[in-house]
Formats: sequence, C-alpha cells, structure tokens
Amino acid sequence: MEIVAKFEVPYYQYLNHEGNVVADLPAFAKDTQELIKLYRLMVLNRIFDTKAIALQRTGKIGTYPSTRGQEGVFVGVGAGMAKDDIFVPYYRDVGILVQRGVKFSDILLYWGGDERGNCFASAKNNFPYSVPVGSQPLHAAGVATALKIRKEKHAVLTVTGDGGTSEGDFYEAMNVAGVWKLPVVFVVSNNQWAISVPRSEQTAAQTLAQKAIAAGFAGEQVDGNDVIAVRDRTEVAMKKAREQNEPTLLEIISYRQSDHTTADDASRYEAKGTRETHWAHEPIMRLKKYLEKLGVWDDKKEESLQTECAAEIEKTVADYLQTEPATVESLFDYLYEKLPKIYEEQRDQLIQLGGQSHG
Amino acid sequence: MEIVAKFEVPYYQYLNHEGNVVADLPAFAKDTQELIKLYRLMVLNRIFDTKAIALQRTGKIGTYPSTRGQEGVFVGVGAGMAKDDIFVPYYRDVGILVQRGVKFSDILLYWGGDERGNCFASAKNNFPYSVPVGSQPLHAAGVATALKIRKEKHAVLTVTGDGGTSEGDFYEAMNVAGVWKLPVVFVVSNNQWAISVPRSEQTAAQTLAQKAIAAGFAGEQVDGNDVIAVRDRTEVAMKKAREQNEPTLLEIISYRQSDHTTADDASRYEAKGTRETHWAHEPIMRLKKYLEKLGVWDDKKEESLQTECAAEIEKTVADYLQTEPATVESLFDYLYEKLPKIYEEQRDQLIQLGGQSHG
Amino acid sequence: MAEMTLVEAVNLALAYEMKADKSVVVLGEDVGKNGGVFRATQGLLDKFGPDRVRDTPLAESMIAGISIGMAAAGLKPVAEFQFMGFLYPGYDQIVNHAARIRNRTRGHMTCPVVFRTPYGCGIRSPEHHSESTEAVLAHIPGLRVVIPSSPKRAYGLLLASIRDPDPVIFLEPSRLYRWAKQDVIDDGKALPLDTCFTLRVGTDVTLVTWGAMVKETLAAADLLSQNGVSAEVIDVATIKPLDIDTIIASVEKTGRCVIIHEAAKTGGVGADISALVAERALLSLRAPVQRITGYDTIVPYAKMEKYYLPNEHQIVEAVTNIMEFA
Amino acid sequence: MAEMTLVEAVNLALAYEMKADKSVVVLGEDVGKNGGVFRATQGLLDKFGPDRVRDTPLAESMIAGISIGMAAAGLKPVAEFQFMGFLYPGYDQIVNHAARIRNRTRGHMTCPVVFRTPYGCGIRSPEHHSESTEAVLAHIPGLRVVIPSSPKRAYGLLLASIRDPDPVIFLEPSRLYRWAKQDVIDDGKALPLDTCFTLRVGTDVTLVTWGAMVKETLAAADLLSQNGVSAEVIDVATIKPLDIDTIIASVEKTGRCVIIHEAAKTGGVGADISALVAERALLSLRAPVQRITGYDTIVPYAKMEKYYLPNEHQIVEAVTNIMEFA
Ligand SMILES: Cc1ncc(C[n+]2csc(CCOP(=O)(O)OP(=O)(O)O)c2C)c(N)n1
Ligand SMILES: Cc1ncc(C[n+]2csc(CCOP(=O)(O)OP(=O)(O)O)c2C)c(N)n1
Ligand SMILES: [Mg+2]
Ligand SMILES: [Mg+2]
Repeated sequence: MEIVAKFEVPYYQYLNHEGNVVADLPAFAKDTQELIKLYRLMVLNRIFDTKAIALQRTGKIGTYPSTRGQEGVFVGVGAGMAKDDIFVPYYRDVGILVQRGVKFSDILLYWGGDERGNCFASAKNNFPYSVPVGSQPLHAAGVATALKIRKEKHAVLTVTGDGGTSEGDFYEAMNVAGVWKLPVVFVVSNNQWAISVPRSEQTAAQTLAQKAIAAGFAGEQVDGNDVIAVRDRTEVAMKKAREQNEPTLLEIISYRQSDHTTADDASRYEAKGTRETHWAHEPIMRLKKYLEKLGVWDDKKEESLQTECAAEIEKTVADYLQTEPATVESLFDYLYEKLPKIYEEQRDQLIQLGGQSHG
Repeated sequence: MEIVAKFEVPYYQYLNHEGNVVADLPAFAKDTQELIKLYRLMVLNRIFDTKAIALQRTGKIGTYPSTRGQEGVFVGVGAGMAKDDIFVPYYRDVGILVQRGVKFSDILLYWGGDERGNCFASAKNNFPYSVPVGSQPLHAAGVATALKIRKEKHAVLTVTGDGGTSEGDFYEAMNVAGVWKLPVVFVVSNNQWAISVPRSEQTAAQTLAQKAIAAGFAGEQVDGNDVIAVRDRTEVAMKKAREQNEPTLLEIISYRQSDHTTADDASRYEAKGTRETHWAHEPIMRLKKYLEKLGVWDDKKEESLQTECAAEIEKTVADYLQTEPATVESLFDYLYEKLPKIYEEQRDQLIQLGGQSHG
Repeated sequence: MAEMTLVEAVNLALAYEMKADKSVVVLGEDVGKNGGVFRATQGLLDKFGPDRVRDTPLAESMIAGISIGMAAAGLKPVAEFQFMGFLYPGYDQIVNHAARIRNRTRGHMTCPVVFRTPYGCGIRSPEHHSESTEAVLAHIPGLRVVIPSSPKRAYGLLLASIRDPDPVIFLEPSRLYRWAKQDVIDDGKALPLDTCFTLRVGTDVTLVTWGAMVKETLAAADLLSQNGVSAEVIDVATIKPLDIDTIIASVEKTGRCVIIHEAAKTGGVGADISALVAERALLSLRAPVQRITGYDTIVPYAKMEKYYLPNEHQIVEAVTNIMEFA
Repeated sequence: MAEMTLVEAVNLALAYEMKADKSVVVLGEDVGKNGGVFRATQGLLDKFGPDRVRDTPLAESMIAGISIGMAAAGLKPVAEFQFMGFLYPGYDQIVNHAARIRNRTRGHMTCPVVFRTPYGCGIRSPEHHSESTEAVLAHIPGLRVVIPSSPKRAYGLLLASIRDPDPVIFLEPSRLYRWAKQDVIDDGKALPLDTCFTLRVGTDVTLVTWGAMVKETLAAADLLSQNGVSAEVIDVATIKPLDIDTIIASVEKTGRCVIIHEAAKTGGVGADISALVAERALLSLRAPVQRITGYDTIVPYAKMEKYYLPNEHQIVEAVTNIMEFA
C-alpha cells in the first residue's frame, strides 16, 4: 500500500467574534474607509431585510428569504468581485447584487411577484435569480467557458447554499470547471440549514470545502461572519481564476438568523436557543467592535448611519410601491424573439380577458 | 489560516506485472486452488469475450462491449462478494454476473436484443443491466437503504465506469451513502476511456478514488490487473459495509484492450501502440506467471484449461442460438402488473399485425 | 370521520398505510421534523421514526433513484418532490428506470414507488412553484399519473397508489390543499385507479377536467344550470392510464365535450382526450370538442397568475358557444 | 453540390455555420476526435480546433447547463446528446432554464442554443437508444423542436436552428441518417422554422408526419396512388411551434387526415394535431382523424423493434378505411 494523493482544507479568519485581529490583515483592511464601507453595506442590507419582512407581513410582497446574519457573506463576496466579473446568483444573495448595480427596488419587485424584478437591466454582468437549487453553477461554468474561449480576462462567481451542494449539478459544474480550467469561483454560503435539514444531515463530508477535491481543485473554509476574510478570500480566488484559470471552492460559514423564508417556521425544527448562541458571532457587531477599537466608530456615527440607511431603504420601498403593473400581454412577449403565429390567437384572447379582469 | 481537514488516497497492489509479490498477500491468496479458480474465471471470460465479438461480426448478436484486458477487475470484484450481497451492474460487468448465477447465454441473449437476457431470473440478488451511464449507483444506495432499514446484514456493490464518475447521479449516490452510512461499495472500473474520451479529460482529480472525499468516506485505488488485490480490497470493503455500514469507493484501474463496443473504432482516437504498451500489464498473464513461479501451473494445464473453457463457451453459445423467439405480445405483458384496459386494443392489434409480419 | 382539507387527507392516508404496511417508507426534502413544506407529512416522523420517515439531502435525482432501488428491494417508498418544478432533475430516473424495471426484467423485478408532489399555480409562489406539466409524465408508458381533487379522493387515491405494484406519480393540486373541507372516513378504503369520477350528472355537455380546475369547472356547471344548461362534470383523476370509456359514454349522451386543464394547451393531456373523443365518438358530436386551458406561456410570477388561470366564465362562454353550434 | 446522407448534411451545416459565425461552438460527448458516434461532427475538430469543438465529460445535465451559460454569454453552442434516451438528465436545465431565460429577464438575456440528438428506433441498438419522446419537449413553452427528414432539410433546418435566437431542440432521426442520399448545395441557405413542408400534393387525404416515419408515409402514398387514392404528404418538421395553418388548409381540401408518428400514441404530438384539426376544421372532415403511431409500450430491444414501428401497410389500411367512411 502506497499513498498516491494527499489533500488539506484550510480555514481563514482575520477577526474573531470579539473583534480582535487573529491573523495578518490583508492590505485593504488597513484602510479604515474600506472597512467602514463594508460596515455600511452590511447595515444597509440588514435594514433592507427587516423592511422586506415587514412588507411581506403586510402583503406588499410575497415569500421572501431573509439574509439576516449572513450579511458578512454577501457583502464580503460582492466586495471581492470586480465590476467586469460575471455574477451568477442563487436567490438569497441580494447583498452581492446591490453592490453590482441592482436596485433594492428590483429585489422587492422580484419577490413581489413581478418578472421585471429579475432582469437586472441596469446591471449587465449579473445573471437573474435562479430558484432551482444547485442549477446555476453550471451556467457559471458555461459563462466561464465563453470568457475563456474569447480570451476575456474576467472571472465568474456563483453562489450555492449548503443544501445545494448535494445536487448533482453542483458537482458536475465543479468537475467541468476543474478539467477545463475555467475562470470561475464557486461560493458555498453555508448558513447551516437547507430549510429544515441541517448541514450535518446533508453530507458526511467534514467540510463542504473538500467537495472541490472530487473535481481536482482547491477548496477552503472562510469565516463568513468575518467580512474581511470573506472579501479577501474572494479577491484571492477571483484573481487566481482570472490570471491562472484555476477554479476555487469557497465554503463561507455563517448562521441563518431567520426562518428559511417568510413561508417557513423554523421553530418546528431548530432547537430553542441555537440561534441566540450563534448571534454572538454575527458579522455586523464584530466589525463594529473592531472599528470601535480602532477608534474610528462611535455611537453618533452609528446613529447617523442608521438614519441614512433607513432613509435610503424607505426611498427604494417607495419606488417599488409606485411601480406600474406590467401589461397582461407580457406573458407572451418574451417567450420567443418573435411570437410564433400559432400563439397570436392566445395572446389576443389574454388581452381581451385580461383587460376585463383588470377592471 | 488553520488546517481543518486532511485526506490521503492509498493504492493497493500485491502482484506486480512480472508476477512478483510486492506486498504481504491476503490469506486466500495463499491457497493456490483459490488462485487457480480466479485464473480459470479470467480465462473463461476472455474466451467468452472473443466468441461474443465473433458472434457480433456474423450478425448473431448486436452491439457488444468487450471486457478484454479488464478480466482482473470483474473476476476479482465478483469473487470478493458474498452470494447474499446485492449486485447492481452497469453494462460491462459480465465477469461479475456469471459468478453470481447469471448464464453466459443470458448475456448473449441480452446483447442479441432480447429483454429476457436482462431478467437474471435464476440469479435473484442481481439487478438488471443499466445502460444510462452513472444512473445505477443510486439504485444501489436505495437497496442499501432497504437492507439497513430491515437490518439485513448484507451489502450492496455497484460498478460505474471512469466516464460515469462525471455524472451527477454518481455523486448524489455517494453523498447519500455517506451521510446515511449505507452498506454499499462503489466500484469504479477505470479502464481509462469513456468511448473516445480519456480519463484525463474526464476530470482534473488526480485519482478517481478521491471523489469519495466529497461524500465523506474513504476511497482507494486498486491495481485492476492484479486480481488478488481486486478480490482482497473488495472483500475488505464489503466487510466494512456489512459490519460498520461504512461505504467505500474502490477505483480499480485497468486498460480497455478493445474498442468501446463493437460499434466503435478506437483507432480514430487511441494513439497507435498505446494498447500494446498496456498489454504488458494485462491480468491473465500476470497471474499465470505467478502460478508458474509457484510451480502449480504449466503448459499442459493451460492447454486443458483452454480446451475445457472453450467447450463451456461453445455450449452456452449453442444454448443462446436455440432460444425460441419471444412472443410479440411480450411488448405489453410487463408494462404493468395488469394491462390497463385502454391498451388492450393496441395489444390485440400488435398480435394481429405481428402475427402477419412473422410469416 | 372528520372534516379535513386535501392536504390533511394526504397526511391521513400516509399515516394509515404506514401503520398497515411496514414496507411503506416516506422520504423527501423536509418531510421529517418539518412535516413537509405544506405539512403533508406532519407527525409521521414522531409516529414511525426516522428509519421510515427520512429527510433526504437536497437532490431530486437521488430521491428518485434511491426510491427505485428501495422499491425494487421490496419496500414501498412514497417520495416527495417539494414542488413539481423540482421533479425534473429526477425525470431521467423516473422515465429511464422507474417506468421500465418491470418491463426490463420481464416482471422479475418491480417498482412499487409513489412520487408525490404539489403542483399547479395560484398560490402566489415564486418561479417554478406553479408547474402543471403532467403531460410529460402521462406520455411515458409504464407510469401511472394520479391527481386527486378533493380530500376524499386524495385519501382513497393515495392509498390505491401506494398499494399499486407499479410506479405512480401522485400530483397534488396545491391550490386545493386547503380549499374545501370534506368528511373523510379513515377506513383504509382505496379508490380505484382505473376510473374517472363523475362529479355531476348532466345531459347537455360533458366537462372533462382534473386537478385544481375541478373547482372552476364545478362553478361553471352551477352557472350553466342557472342558464338552463345541464353539464356533466368528469374528474379524470387518473390521467394515465386513461379511463376513456367513461368519457366517451358521457359524450355519446351529451353530444358535446369541453376539456378544461390548467397546463399549457399545446401537448396537454386535453389534446389526447380530444383526439380520442374525435376518433371514437365523432358521430355523436354535435359541436367541435373544445379545450379551455392555460396559455402556451411560462406560468407567470404571482402578480400575473390570475391572468394565466382559466376561470369559470371562460368555461361558461365556451359551452354557451357550442350550445348554439348545433 | 454533392450527394450526401442526412448525417453528412448535418455535418455540412455545422461546418458551414462554424466557418460563417465564430460564436458557434460544438460540444458533447465524443464529438471531437471521434467525430460523434454517428460521425455528425467528423472533421470539425481539425477544422476549428479544440476551443470550438469540445469533448465534454460524461454528464448531460452539465452539457445542457453549460450550453445555457455559454449562450447567455453570447456564444451559440450546438450541443449533442449522444442519444435521446440520454437527454433526460438535461431535462431540468432545458425546461427550467433554456426555455425560460428570455422570459425570466424580460428579453434582456437570451439563450440561442441548439441541442441536437439522434432519435427514434429501428437501428438495432440497445435499450434507451430508440426513444422518440419529442412530445415531452413540444409541451414546453419557450422551446422550438425541429425534426429534419431528408438531407436537404437537415442542412437548411439546422442552419436555421443555429441562427435562431431562441433554444432549439434538433432531433435527428437516426434511422434516416444513412437512408437516402440527396444533392445538397452548401450555400448556407436556411430553411424556415415556421412552416411545414408539403412533400407530395394530393386531394383525397392529408397524411401528416415527421421524422423517420416520413419514409413509411411516402411509401404509403405511393401504394395509395396505385389504388387511385391521392394523398397529400406533409412533413411537419418544426413540431413546436406548430404551423397548423398548412395542415388545416390541406385538410380543408382533402377532408381527411391521418397523422403518423413513431412515438407512443398517448400524449404524442399527434394528439395535439388531431385536437387542433377537430377544433378548426371539423366541418371539413369527412371522416374521423386517424392516428397511426408507435404503441404505448417501452420501445423493445432490437429483436422486437420491427413489431413496434408502424409500417406503410398500416397507413394504407387506415386511409382505405376512412375513404369508405364518407
Ligand atoms: C431543485 C430544487 N429543489 C428544491 C427546492 C426547494 N427549496 C428552496 S430553498 C431550499 C433549501 C436550500 O438550502 P441551501 O442550499 O442551504 O440554501 P439557503 O436557502 O440555506 O441559502 C429548498 C429545498 C428548490 N428551490 N430547488
Ligand atoms: C447517460 C448516458 N450518456 C451517454 C451514454 C452513451 N455511452 C455509453 S457507454 C459511454 C462511455 C462510458 O464510459 P465509462 O463510464 O468509462 O465506462 P466503460 O464503457 O469505459 O466501461 C457512453 C458515453 C449512456 N449510455 N448513458
Ligand atoms: Mg443553507
Ligand atoms: Mg471507461
């Protein structure tokens, strides 16, 4: 018996949950303005999230998946990407999208049940939300193939949940990315739950990062409550993708501080107190502690930030609520470039009936 | 940065290609009768294989996938299983099936284009051939789930090709086997080709064995030209499955000494001379050399074995050729336990028309 | 006997059969502790334990594939796809294996599995939660496709589906999950899988439907009777294999046939029924067979859903038109 | 201009369009060095290099999914599934993504992909190599489904499919791959995707078919003309979206319609055409619309294949029967 291959999975953290530095900080983290930017984004996302849940409760939008407790993941990943990179989202990563030109009001429009919230027309390098779990990493691999064929020096990033790593598509995407050396980064947002199924019942793999070994490239774990680590490791992985056509799997670990969606009731399956225990690690407080320790943050700054962010979100909510309804014929208008003749009659009927029902 | 997980992939070989022992032999291999049994089976399979190709060339059967050069894999795996274990095959593993009660004539019937060759009626613990690549490991996981629920102390074994490891189903099967601790062994018969696509273009993983790491259990490489290693590692893995509900991935490496099937022409893509280079490692010669070194084998024994095996195969071919054709209505007879009324008319029509066409 | 919703009746049937038959195993995403996202499997984990009520990893081809293995090994798995739009990754396993194992082994192996899934639109869900693509299953020889449209039929048809020795796709109209309550007797009595259900007897027109559209169809029949038109309403229930005889007999009586389904028109099961009626009852027809269906579009997100779904007025109008025809 | 088979015409069209349009990329299992198991992609790797002619790992959902990503990113992938029976693992990606990306993004993103695959039985292949389940694709809004039945149409329709800005499923009847040769001019001229092709003009009956059954249908039309029956033969070619107008116009002329397809009867595309004819041309019909189809069985292995496939005599008989009807 001979050992023919060896592998290791590293774990990255710069700030621990007390806001203390535990490893050499990356360059950007030495610029407090950069850190405050990340902090502001996390706060803004949390305010949006609270608002979105309230809008759902009052029937102004439909089912909505909260991002509470996962702000470090999405803000850090978004910050680690370049504008010309391509982003292929799942359905929970608003924190990335809004850094890439998508408006919060689009997000509301989407969860409000309007396709126009999914076209991200003003933010070209982003794919639409993908609801079928685990299906979008293949699209990312396809985009990366296109970039590589065209010799464009950008990279692609896609996010999947911990539950999504069990889908065959996720593996197939990694496998082709590995063997074709594609410029793509696979982020796994491990929030430790897939609706009611905990991470431990999803796979026997000790880490999700090690799933990359099956595809022949490196995977690593990142503390998702440490936005500095998330941004840094994203930047490193994206650079490696761009410059060396080498994919990476980033397992970014946080905790879902919410129900799965507003349609879910986690008290049915989440042990009492678990969420509270994890709250000690949540990402916003951690960075705040560090900023305070650095002396660049205080209660007054916090208050004005909160006010400013709340106002921004109010404005975006107002934009959403004022959106004109789509036309009924929009059901037919985007099926094909040109509607085939056989469907014209149906479209006419819809307009006629829809017009009536409108009234 | 901290290392949170480490993995190794071992490789097993007992006999090298010169027929020399390179590691402590397992117990069974000290019994020369056992070795001769394995040798005989490999020879028998090769004679069958040659015959099957001839039958295809003369139109007596349809497309047929040769097992030439892979006798060590299939004979060793079959020998490593117990009778009560369940076997879930792909389409190339006749060498396993015939050790488990399936007749060579059934195999011919199957490739001759007759469903009755796929029911293995006389060999209950075997699933039928599965043609969709990579789909059958899930069935094996399902059977293993059933065994575990019923607390039966058998294990399940399934074989996939190297190409098949790229299918999402293969990964999903391993993943559920890992997390549910199922008594199942996943064999990968790595014959280094998936039709025209070489192993190196299938995945960037240095070994196929390491794909098990993604599912949280152990994988290992086995020299598939060393039937002793194959049988031994199969036995060990099956025991672990039965006794500890611990799955294993065995990557068993050989070389396809043939076209993919009789419908293929490997000269289009296989570099000239490659097959010949690998021939030095083929499994039959290797064991023969060892048996000769032990002084338990000689030309006379070889000759009588060849004659005896050829006769056995001739007999099975005759059985096949004498098989009565199936009835036309068999198209309808096994769709449902009882044919639904709406299809009765179609069945009647088929009998009427089929009767005509028969003439 | 208790008043209950359709989803509660599903739950009741599962509990009944799990108790009666130890080989029944329930599996799927979130079917355990959570009791299913619609609560169809609520309480089963507590009653029957984690061996027989299994939360699976998130992988639908896996759910389909291991169910097939379990079924071939002698269990009776009842697997849930969380929504019909997430069945597709399991399509290969269903079509290439579940539907074929009996045939492939000349009856030596069988595949008594039930694949349950909520289906249809109208519950204001996100994309992919509104599919009604029963036609892509009904085309496949070897499958049964069963669709309940009331609590009683949900109970009886699910029992029959679990007891059936062949693979059954059991499509539960999510729009009806909590619609009307019915008294359901928990007596373990199955309903037949080889027959349509005539919900209302009539003489002027045969309305053929299934699933959630039963609701609009019955409403239309009410409206029609106010107009003096007597509609017979047939719930097909088992769309594969089809009990065409009941439909033909009705059309021979009424001379008119309107088929109503939620799925897209092109290639919907309505086409098949229409073709069969034309083949077998052309001379009885007093007017062309009509189809009232969903549009040939992707089911829209919540805001436009109401424009996608056919309504009772469309049915009334179609019937009124063909009443004038002859 | 050269005499060639259908599969050679496929190859010619691929080569033409790859040369004309740099964004065309061919991918699939064994499409590179091996040139495809039927040689449809032969020589392309040498001509266009490994960037644009890509052997993929063995994973069909992956082939579908990356093609979608490539298409949305501005390429025009032409992906091959090795046989239609192996398309199903890609079904989810095709239905849930390829067919929907334009709609999902309100036209801001598109998916100009072609999924090619050999289909149909009659070539004595093992299980799963004989599928003709075009109906499960034709039901899906957002897709086009195109089926050539001659070398010329293979060339022209494949060019049109690649140039089409939306996803096209291109089903190549493997039974016709090397059947009859035709002179194909390599002029890059596409054929329209919005029309049926009338292969033979007639006055007594309209025979509607597509794919490999065109062979038997034309043979039947010959036999019928010997009996004094003038059959019009329509090759539907693009079964989704359907050019129903050509079919209706023909039926209005002939008063009779027989639909012939190889797929299982129940839920086949024939049902849809039959239903549409009944809805739109009932008053012109002198006899019930007939369907001659494959049985509602799993396609048998090689030895029984000949009993599964409809033949020209069945068509003749059906026509003869309905000629007597009115
Ligand atoms: C293919 C598919 N199956 C099932 C679902 C239903 N579903 C939506 S989210 C979800 C859990 C996903 O968990 P995870 O991947 O961990 O992502 P998270 O929501 O926790 O961010 C499930 C089962 C789906 N959307 N797609
Ligand atoms: C799902 C699926 N896709 C494609 C095929 C066609 N096909 C048959 S065998 C084969 C190659 C399989 O290679 P591998 O898994 O290495 O097994 P081997 O034949 O070499 O033993 C392919 C592509 C298939 N049978 N099933
Ligand atoms: Mg999660
Ligand atoms: Mg191989």
